Amino acid sequence: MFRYLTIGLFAFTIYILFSGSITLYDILTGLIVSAIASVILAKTLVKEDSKVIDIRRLFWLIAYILHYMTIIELRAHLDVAKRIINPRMPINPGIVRVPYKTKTDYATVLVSNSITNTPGTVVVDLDEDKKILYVHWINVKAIEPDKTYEYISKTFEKYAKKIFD
Amino acid sequence: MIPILHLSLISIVLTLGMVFAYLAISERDLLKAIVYSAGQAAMYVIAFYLLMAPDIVLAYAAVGVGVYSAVMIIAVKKTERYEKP
Amino acid sequence: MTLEEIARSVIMIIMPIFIVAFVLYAIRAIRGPTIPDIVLAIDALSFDVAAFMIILAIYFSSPFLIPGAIVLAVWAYALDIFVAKYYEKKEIGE
Amino acid sequence: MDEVILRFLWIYTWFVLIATIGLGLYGIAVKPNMLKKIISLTILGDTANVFMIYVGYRAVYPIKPPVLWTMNPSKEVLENFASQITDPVPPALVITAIVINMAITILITFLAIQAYRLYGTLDSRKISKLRG
Amino acid sequence: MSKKNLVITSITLTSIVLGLIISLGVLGPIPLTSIRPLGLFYALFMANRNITIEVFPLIVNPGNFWAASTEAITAILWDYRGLDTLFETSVFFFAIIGSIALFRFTEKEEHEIRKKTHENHASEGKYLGLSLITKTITKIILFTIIVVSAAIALHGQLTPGGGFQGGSAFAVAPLLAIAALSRFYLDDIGFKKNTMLLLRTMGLLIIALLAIIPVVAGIGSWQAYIMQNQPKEWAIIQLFPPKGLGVLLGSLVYYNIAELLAVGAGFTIIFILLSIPEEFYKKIIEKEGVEHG
Amino acid sequence: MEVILAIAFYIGLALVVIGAISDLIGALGMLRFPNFYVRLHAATIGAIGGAVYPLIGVALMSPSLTSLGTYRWYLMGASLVTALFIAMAAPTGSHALARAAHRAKVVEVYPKVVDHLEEDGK
Amino acid sequence: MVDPVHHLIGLTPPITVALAFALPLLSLIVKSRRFAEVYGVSATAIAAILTAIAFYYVYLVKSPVVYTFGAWPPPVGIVYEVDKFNGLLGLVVGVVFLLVAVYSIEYLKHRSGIEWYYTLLIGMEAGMLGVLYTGDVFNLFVMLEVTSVTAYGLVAFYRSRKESIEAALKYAIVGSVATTIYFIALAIIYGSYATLNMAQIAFKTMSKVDYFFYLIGGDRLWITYTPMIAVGGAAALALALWAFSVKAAIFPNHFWLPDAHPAAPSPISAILSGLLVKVGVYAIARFLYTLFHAAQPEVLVDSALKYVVEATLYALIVLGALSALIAGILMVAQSDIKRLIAYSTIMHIGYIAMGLGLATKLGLEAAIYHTINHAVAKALLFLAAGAFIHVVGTRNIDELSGVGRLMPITTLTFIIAAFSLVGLPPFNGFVSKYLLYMAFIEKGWAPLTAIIVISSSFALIAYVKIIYGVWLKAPVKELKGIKDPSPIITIPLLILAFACVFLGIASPYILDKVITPSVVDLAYNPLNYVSEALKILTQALGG
Repeated sequence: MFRYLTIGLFAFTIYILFSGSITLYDILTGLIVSAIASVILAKTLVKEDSKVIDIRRLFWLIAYILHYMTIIELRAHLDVAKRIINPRMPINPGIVRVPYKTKTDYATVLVSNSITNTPGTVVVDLDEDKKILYVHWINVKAIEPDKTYEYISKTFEKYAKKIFD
Repeated sequence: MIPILHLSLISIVLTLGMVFAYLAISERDLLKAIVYSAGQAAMYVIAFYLLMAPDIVLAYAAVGVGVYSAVMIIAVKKTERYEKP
Repeated sequence: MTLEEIARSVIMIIMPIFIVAFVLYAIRAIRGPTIPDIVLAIDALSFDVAAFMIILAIYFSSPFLIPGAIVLAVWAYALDIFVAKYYEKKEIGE
Repeated sequence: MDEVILRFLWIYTWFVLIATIGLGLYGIAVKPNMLKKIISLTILGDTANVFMIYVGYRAVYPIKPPVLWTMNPSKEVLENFASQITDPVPPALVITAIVINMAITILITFLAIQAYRLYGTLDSRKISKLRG
Repeated sequence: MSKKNLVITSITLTSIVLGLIISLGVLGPIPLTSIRPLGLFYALFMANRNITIEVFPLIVNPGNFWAASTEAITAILWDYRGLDTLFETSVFFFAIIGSIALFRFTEKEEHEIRKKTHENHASEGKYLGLSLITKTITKIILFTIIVVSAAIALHGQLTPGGGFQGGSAFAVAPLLAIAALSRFYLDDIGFKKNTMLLLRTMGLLIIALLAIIPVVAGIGSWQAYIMQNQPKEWAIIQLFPPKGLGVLLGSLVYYNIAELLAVGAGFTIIFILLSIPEEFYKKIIEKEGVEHG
Repeated sequence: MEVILAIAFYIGLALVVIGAISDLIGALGMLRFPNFYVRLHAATIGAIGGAVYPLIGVALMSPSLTSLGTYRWYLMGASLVTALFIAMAAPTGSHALARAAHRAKVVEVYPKVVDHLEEDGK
Repeated sequence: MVDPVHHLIGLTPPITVALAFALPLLSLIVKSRRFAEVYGVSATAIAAILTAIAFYYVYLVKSPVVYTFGAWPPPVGIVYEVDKFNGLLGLVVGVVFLLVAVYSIEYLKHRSGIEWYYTLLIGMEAGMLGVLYTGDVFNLFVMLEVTSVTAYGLVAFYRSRKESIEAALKYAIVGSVATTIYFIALAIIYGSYATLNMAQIAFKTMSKVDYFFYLIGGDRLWITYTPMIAVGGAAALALALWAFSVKAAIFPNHFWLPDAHPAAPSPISAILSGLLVKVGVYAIARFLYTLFHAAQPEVLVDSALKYVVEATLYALIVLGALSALIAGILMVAQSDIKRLIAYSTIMHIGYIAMGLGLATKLGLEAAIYHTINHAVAKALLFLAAGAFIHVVGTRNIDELSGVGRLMPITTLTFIIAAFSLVGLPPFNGFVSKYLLYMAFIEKGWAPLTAIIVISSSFALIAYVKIIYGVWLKAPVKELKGIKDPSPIITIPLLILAFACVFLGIASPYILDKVITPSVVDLAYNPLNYVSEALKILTQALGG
């Protein structure tokens, strides 16, 4: 039951954000639309009801977004930008294995999308059974699974476990 | 000054659209032709935007970039990919 | 100078940068050589056009120009998925 | 000087549009593959749409889409509005044309798929030979 | 080869001549700075009731030309030139019906194909589709785009957008679901072909009814016209409140909702038809070819 | 309150400028890099630096643009939703394309130091 | 207080299309074949009644009738403007569709997908009536697309037959190119005339001041005449007529027709040949004669436009003559009965184009009367040929040998239709061909009459070959159990045959009371057409 409410609330937020005004009309139509959307889709979006009520996860999500958008992204952008502007800077790309330890789908997706969103690393494929991400790395510093984990995905996984697992 | 900037932007975008259209028509690989025509549609979307028609942007972005390419890609998948000379 | 005028003059300055970037993306899309390259270029182009649309809406001080951005972005994403599907699977419906 | 550049750009854009229309016609007339004909058809239709919108454009500044930003406009607002907007009729016609072109393109694509099922080819020369 | 050259030359020549005529003769060598009076008329009178401005001095009662909208294009599409839009959606409708007629199959055949393939591919929320990342993100995007398209359509009379724009933005949902998940996902959330056909015809019937209902309401006095939105001095029936819930309403809202329903469902039908595997059709056509010769 | 809005405005403006520059760098990278897989990184710069950052910047700027009336909230909301959307869609699109290209072997992975994906036989 | 009949006229196409919308919904609920058939027949019957009312009203009460949609006066909104010309053609459309809907019940009884068939059929009728009734050039484009898209769907109805899919594909591509060209013409029209209303364009081509825009106010630039407008009008006229000539299948744009028309089911062939090409003819006539005043070029305000219009008229005569001759020659060589009839359509469209190109009163009378006669006779011919095909199961003329005596009613109606099309008295085709003859002599172009005689004699040869084979030759196939089909097929045939005879015998009366007034409304009374629209606008503005 909670999943319907949460998804409906999420839909309502997006609706109001996208309309950009709060008149009676927006609220009424928004309620109807979000009710329909949550009835259709909530059962495929959320599996466990208990997780969605946990407020702490939301705080972790906000903290993660702030940390990620300001520090991690900026550093990675600068690195790749240097490689683009400076022709002598070497690129030695390759596809490496990176293990992951998250359990739920959403956590895995958060980790891998964060990796892709960081310039310099792109997830090419993932193996759900062996729990390995195959990452195309613009500057391969190491090829051992432990070290790649250290370099690429450690921070993301720390947050992902707190948010979704 | 400002109308000139605006018009030159429009003409750049339309010229690029024409180049994409030429490539789409002359290309023998149909999948590539479809992708080029999606590029042409993207250019036209910018042109519609600069010509101050937001409604058209909404409708055309969906139809030109998306629906046409999707339907055509499915059609290529169901039929054959290379045009014979 | 009000905040709005500042915004408009800054956008006026950076507008050529965006345009040059578009032309470069378009050149990559025209040159190819493989289909994933073209799709990637069109994809990046569309996302940037979406951002550029919203920035220009400030410049023209006309908020009605923006809703096209998300539609363009979502369809560019759909184009990616479709080309990927074409390469991966035998039937589109699978 | 400004006037000359403006005039050049205006005429140049018309020529680009007409040339793209010509390209579309060429593709339909000459290319044998059915899907290629359909792609050319979409290019033709889209360029016709840009053509129509370009008819409604006016070179003034500031220029805005024909959407009012208030529900109870005063006289001043309306006069201001009248001096800034583009013509709303061509966009309305073009939306209609986009829907129609899309509907017909989809129907033609379905027909092409069905033709491939029956003939095993999309080449119009071969199709007219095999019709028998 | 000579035929090809002939075609190329003739098209080039036609283009050049046309370009000259149009750019120099018809639309003028310089860009316009004035606006055509018809467009200005639409833009000015859609939203105001009481004010005449100097460009239209002869109009006695501007309230007569009110469309209860602040967006000129939606006002033209569904009120000033509503008949065009009614038939434009019917073009799309007939294209879909033509496609269904072309790809038609009986219910027994449909049942067969569903039973045979559904068991192999989808079980307990696991769809074959693309990778895990794509599937998960696509589910979220699906949900976002449904809400966004509804917002676009429902604010059609206030901001750019409207029924068709919303519906075509919605169309990405079934398309992404088919591509990234599989067509069984659509089945599972209840987007079946016949349901969608039902929704499609319902939407169109609502549009047609909204068009015809003023005349029916005006039987006897005959003071109302087809597709009438707001009352005029010479056509006094009022069915649609012009303002309410804090925004402008008019009949445009209802048209937009119906059109959203119709267009979204129509696109879904097309993509469902296209996603059915090819072997299935081959079998049907072979059978039919034997029967009818 | 006004001070906060002004600060947000300038941060937003800075983000927009950063966006323009990253856009140019991304486009240059798209042109300069030798191979599809390497270009993916340039496209990431174009999508995140060139689209998501300026969109957030616009969202921060818009409350100060008082001449837009109530529609400035429309601007803000739409740009936020679009930013969120691109932040989700861009990496997924890149990933899907890369995976498909690798599986169908349309693009050779070149230059490469190591290719574990090929070694694992996918 | 508006006359309620106006509302009925305005309702005709919308209500027809609404009936088409409802059919798929109802057939999902009532899963019965009989229901779809009854529904299709009753929907076309409703449309036929409505068109009959419109015809009665414009001939006996008031013409033209202007119906304003959404109560918006002419240049602001879309109007239907029904005068005697399109009221007459509307009646023909309504009647032929009703007969075809009845005929289809029996003809398609072994086919699946009948509900889609009837949906498309009703939609096509709505589109055709819309093309005829509308008074707005852009609405004309939309309605043309409605008819086209339904026609493509119906041509491909036999989806497992190779030739019908190929024909539909070709037809669809050619047709959509034509409509796109028309759309470009519309862009030029809007760019130069700044309006889409037919009455206003008709006014602007003959007056230096635009009274419509004067009434609603506006920029002086658009009220007064400039030479630019004339060039725009000429370019738009040329493009639009090219597009319509594809729809009407005038040489050299006729190449899609011989494939598309035979490939459809026979009742659809009857509609395509009898009515759909006439829609193109109607649009050509409307553009040339009402919008650009080709019958009285002296009223045109610009002399450049006058030259273009006159050149267009000559081009119509030349192209019409060529299509008549070429189609006549090709007719003789056909062995497929339906293909032969399709070539005959091109020939008759050539006659009509020649009549339109004359721009005299007699020529126009001949063209319009021939339009109606050809619609009735060609529909009858296709339906009768369809009856042969339905019973015998082949389209080859040689294999049809000898069935004539076993199917007397069908053969009789076939002979009536054929003789009418060839132009033998006392049938209707004779009258209109004679009128065309007289029109040429009156204009002083007697040598051109040879074209009519020559092509008609080719047609006579072709038809006599069929009739001889069907009636007298020894059968090549086993003819057991072949007899006239059930009355569902023969009654429409008999009604159409009676119409052929009636239109021939009563021709003096019909010409006097029906055709001549419609010609006057079409070409010689432009002020009437315009002033009716202006009256509505003045009322609406409260002046």
